Amino acid sequence: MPKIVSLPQAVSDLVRDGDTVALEGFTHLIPFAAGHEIIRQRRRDLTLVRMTPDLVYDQMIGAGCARKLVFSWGGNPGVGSLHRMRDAIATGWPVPLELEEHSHAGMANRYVAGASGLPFAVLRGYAGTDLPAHTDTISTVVCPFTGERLAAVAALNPDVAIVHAQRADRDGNVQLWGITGVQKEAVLAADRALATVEEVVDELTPVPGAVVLPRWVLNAVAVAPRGAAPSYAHGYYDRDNAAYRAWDAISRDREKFAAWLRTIEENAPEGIVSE
Amino acid sequence: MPKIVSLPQAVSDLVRDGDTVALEGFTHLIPFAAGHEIIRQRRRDLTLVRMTPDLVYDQMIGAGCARKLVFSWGGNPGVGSLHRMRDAIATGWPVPLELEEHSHAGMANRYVAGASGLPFAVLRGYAGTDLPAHTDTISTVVCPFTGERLAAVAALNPDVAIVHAQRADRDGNVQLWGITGVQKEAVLAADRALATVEEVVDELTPVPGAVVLPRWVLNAVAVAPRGAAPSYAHGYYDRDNAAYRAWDAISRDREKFAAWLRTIEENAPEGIVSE
Amino acid sequence: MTETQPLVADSSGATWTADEMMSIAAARELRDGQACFVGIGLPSTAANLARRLHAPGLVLIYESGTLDTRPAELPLSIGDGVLAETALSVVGVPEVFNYWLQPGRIDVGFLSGAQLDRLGNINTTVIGEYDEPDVRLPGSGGAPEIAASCRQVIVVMRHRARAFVDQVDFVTSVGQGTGPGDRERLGLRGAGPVRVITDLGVLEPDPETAELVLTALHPGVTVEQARAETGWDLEIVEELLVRPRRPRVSWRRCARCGRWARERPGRAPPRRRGPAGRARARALRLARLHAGDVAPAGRAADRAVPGDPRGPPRARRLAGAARAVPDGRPRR
Amino acid sequence: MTETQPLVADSSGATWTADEMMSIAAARELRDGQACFVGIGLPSTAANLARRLHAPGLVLIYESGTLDTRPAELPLSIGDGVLAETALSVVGVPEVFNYWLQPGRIDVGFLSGAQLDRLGNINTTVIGEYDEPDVRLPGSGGAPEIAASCRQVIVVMRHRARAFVDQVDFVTSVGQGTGPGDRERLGLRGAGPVRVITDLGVLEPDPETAELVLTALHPGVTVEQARAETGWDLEIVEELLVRPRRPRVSWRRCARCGRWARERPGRAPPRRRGPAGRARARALRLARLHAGDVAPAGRAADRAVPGDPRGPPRARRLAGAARAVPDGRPRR
Repeated sequence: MPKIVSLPQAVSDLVRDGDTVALEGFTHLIPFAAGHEIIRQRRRDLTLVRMTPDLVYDQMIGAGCARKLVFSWGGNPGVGSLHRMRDAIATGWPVPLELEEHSHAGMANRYVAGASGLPFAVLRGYAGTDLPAHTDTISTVVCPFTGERLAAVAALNPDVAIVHAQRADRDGNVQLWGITGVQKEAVLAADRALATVEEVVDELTPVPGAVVLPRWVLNAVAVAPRGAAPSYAHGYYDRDNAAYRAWDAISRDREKFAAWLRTIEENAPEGIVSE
Repeated sequence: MPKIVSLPQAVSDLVRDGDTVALEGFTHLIPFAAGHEIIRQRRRDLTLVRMTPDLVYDQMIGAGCARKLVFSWGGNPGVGSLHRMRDAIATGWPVPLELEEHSHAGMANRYVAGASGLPFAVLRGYAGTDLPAHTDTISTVVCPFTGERLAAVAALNPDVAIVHAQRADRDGNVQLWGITGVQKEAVLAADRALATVEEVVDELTPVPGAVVLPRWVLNAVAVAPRGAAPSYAHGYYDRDNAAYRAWDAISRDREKFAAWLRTIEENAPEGIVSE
Repeated sequence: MTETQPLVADSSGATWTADEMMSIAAARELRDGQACFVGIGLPSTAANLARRLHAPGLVLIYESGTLDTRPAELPLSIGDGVLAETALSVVGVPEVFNYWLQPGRIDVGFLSGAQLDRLGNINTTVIGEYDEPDVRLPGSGGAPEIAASCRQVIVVMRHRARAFVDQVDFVTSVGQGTGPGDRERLGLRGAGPVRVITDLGVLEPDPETAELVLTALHPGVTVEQARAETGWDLEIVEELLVRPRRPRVSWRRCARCGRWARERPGRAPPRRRGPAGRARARALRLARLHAGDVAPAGRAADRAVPGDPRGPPRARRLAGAARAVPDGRPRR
Repeated sequence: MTETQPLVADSSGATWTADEMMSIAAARELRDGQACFVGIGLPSTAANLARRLHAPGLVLIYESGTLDTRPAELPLSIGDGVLAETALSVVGVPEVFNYWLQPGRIDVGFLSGAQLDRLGNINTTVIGEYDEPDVRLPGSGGAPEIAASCRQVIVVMRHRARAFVDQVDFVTSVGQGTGPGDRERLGLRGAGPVRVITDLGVLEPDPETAELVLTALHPGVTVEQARAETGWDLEIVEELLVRPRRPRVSWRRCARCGRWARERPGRAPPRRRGPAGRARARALRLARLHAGDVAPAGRAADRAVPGDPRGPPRARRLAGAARAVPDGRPRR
């Protein structure tokens, strides 16, 4: 059963060096606060899993948390490249970064298989592309009824999944809405799961299109106001597009990045240790 | 694009003798009005597909519409057996009935595969049971990553899917809520699809937990007030449990059933031909 | 299930039917915080009774897709509207099977059947040959995957010779399959049926042979009755339990949940018309039975016949089962 | 994409950027009632422009799971909140790929890339070797399955020699693969890229060889320019189209959608601060261009060079494409 704990406590309890960690949130509700807490706690040798490793993983990679990245699209949306990720791949700075690369459809189905307790998923994909030659979690299966050959991808079962949501109730049931991405699948596929939330409320009144993560599939819930910024939380705050653009200059330069990193390491935001 | 047409028109346009037809609705929103219209139009040699062939299929089987039943649980919930189905299996009255039998998980995944454009689905199921020996749409596949053997089921792609929903807008977008079952999968898996609705409204205001079937995956929408009775439509009317109990006596006796059938054939309900 | 003949009478003259006895026994199997996959009928009664009394945090999941539902009244079907209205979340049928049942997130599943055999295999498909059945039954429903994937399965069915057979005519849902180790060979990850609750007593698989043996009897039932209604040579455990007749109480605290249950001597159950009133009356009767049935020290008060210095065998076995801590995570 | 150098000037002196030319050309490819899988940037501009002008029933589907979304302003990312707010339905990412894209329900998908080769294969993964890349690109995203499963793919990218290469360094998304018939062998059910819209003109696969050939030029662009920016020996179709310079109009009815577009001579675009104001100004500019660009008889007004009695080849080819009636049903 999840407890509502502080974010530092939750990360300390759930994320260990060497873990496979998935921070999910597709363009929306990206768990930045949790990523920064992982940076502050100096976790190392993580395998970072995420469909769209954007700024949050660029930051964690630059901070030296990751030894491997499992992903399907790595960029700063609408701005350009992830320079810390590029630097780690090209020069091994600060540590070398291994890649395991899929398509969106492949990653989504890997989470579905993981959430479903299956070792693999079947999809129409990858045929004719160069990815299978470089990614050993892509294979094929033959349909036992039609003889057709289809792509197979290995299930993803992270050690820890972390998502951000709008709110939780006091029992630790979590509710999120808007673009809901693969958060449910990531949580259900993982061995341990943490949800950060904007707020805790007495009752989760139903919201159209909402996904509910029941308390018994979460190990911890932590309050992290604005915990998805600079991405957005539908109904709470908008995306900070300027911050995404500003990241380009910060991340291009190791020294500017180091300065940014010091501010993150030295200044935990107020909200994350209360309640 | 779907047109809002009368139910007789929709059934006439979309359901042909010999078709594979799925009427779905898991305990809720069972499309009885559409089933009765198929009886009235005397369709024959249908392959009827449904996870839980309850009264609606007992009626259609008794009326001689079906040559085959694809299903996972055939009973009158809380009451007992489906006597028309039993009679057709045991004595071939009024016509012999072939069976293709699955588990709920198998049927649900067959629809998922059909909706996904895949020829089969993988699940943990059937191992050690006697069903695979009798059902040739059950097989196995081996995981290319772990070597584990898992069950495979052939995709279900009905010629026609029919569902009942609470409401549609004037463009033919359909909204249903409460227990939503496999209706979305059945519609997406089928070549043609019909939704009957309680009412047409100007705007589909969002409802928590609602499934929306977009107009472009439906061939027709027909207004059928109380079209799910004696099952229920969440927010509109309750289940008529007395009718389920009463069906037991009607269906046990071929003559009583014949009398019931005459009332259905001779009396189309008022609402289904308007708008 | 309409059979309601009285089986037990207490000192006030109130009687309990076979179904009520089974519901109570099944409710006792559920612990707070567990997730339970509920079918309609007895399992639904048992699960809701447990949730209302000793296991308020019990998570009820119905195959219609309602997660953590808290109906105020007993639902009449697995798809009753009250289940959706009171659920934490309603998901589609594919999701309930694929994301919730299949990965092994459910602690307890209830099953029943037309036939059960000595190895706990269950038949809900046909009596006789598949292609020319003597009796055509409803079929699989969710049962095969409940039997495969729940951590534990509890079977609840009337104890009758025609149902408790040496070998089922058709294996719809796998118990211990062909014997010890077969579940592992088949890749079935749950433990299978760990308890069979009948109107005569309780059967459990022998740890060595996997064969169902008699481990408890309801009061007033004899070993001979149980043997006569069992289609195989029923073995009886050495420390056979007989459930005690329950004392009459006015106020009694439930030893498991700490709640007080009130029982006024001579007060008749409320009489109301309609199914809701009947359900309420029935719930009250069951609550009284539940409260009166629980002795201060809980299970340890079960009387072992003959005595065993290690305590009742059911308690020992349950201690083993409790090691599999339910936490909602999938097993791999 | 920040390159905004003027490419075309009309008689009022207003200029159109390369990106705007491409957006307009891409918008024209979309027909009312089609379902379009939209990526951010030019495709989103094009799709929203088409929906607001000649194709009000165009269904926009974003990979973030928003179905039939109708944003009043251009979204800034594929996951912009406005997409969820104005969508008919929002589904999860697994569902959008499995239920909506994979079965072939989408008529048109837009793609772009760092490299495109003569067979329409697209690279968004690496320039150079995979393990030691010269340039690491973002990777696949949704592109491989868009390329595989949409009925038609339209590629929109700047026409530069470094991008239009003989063979891509890495096949991220399959065009015609290794040549004619390869898509069928690979089991890819969509037609692949049927049109490549660049800032110089339009390329289409030759029906015989599957190689991309030049079928149209934007006004003011020469065949030599196009050849210089293409990394293979670019063939030119016999009936090469040159898009006409567009006349100036005050009021003009769009021949496709029947709507009137207003254009006041000499009126400057509204100047407002902030991205919303800029987006509005840009939308108006594009609407003017769209309206002014459409001659009364639609495509038939495209000037064929030299003339062909059968009419413009693009019209003929489109007639073929139109046979695949979009109806949202999966293909099998």
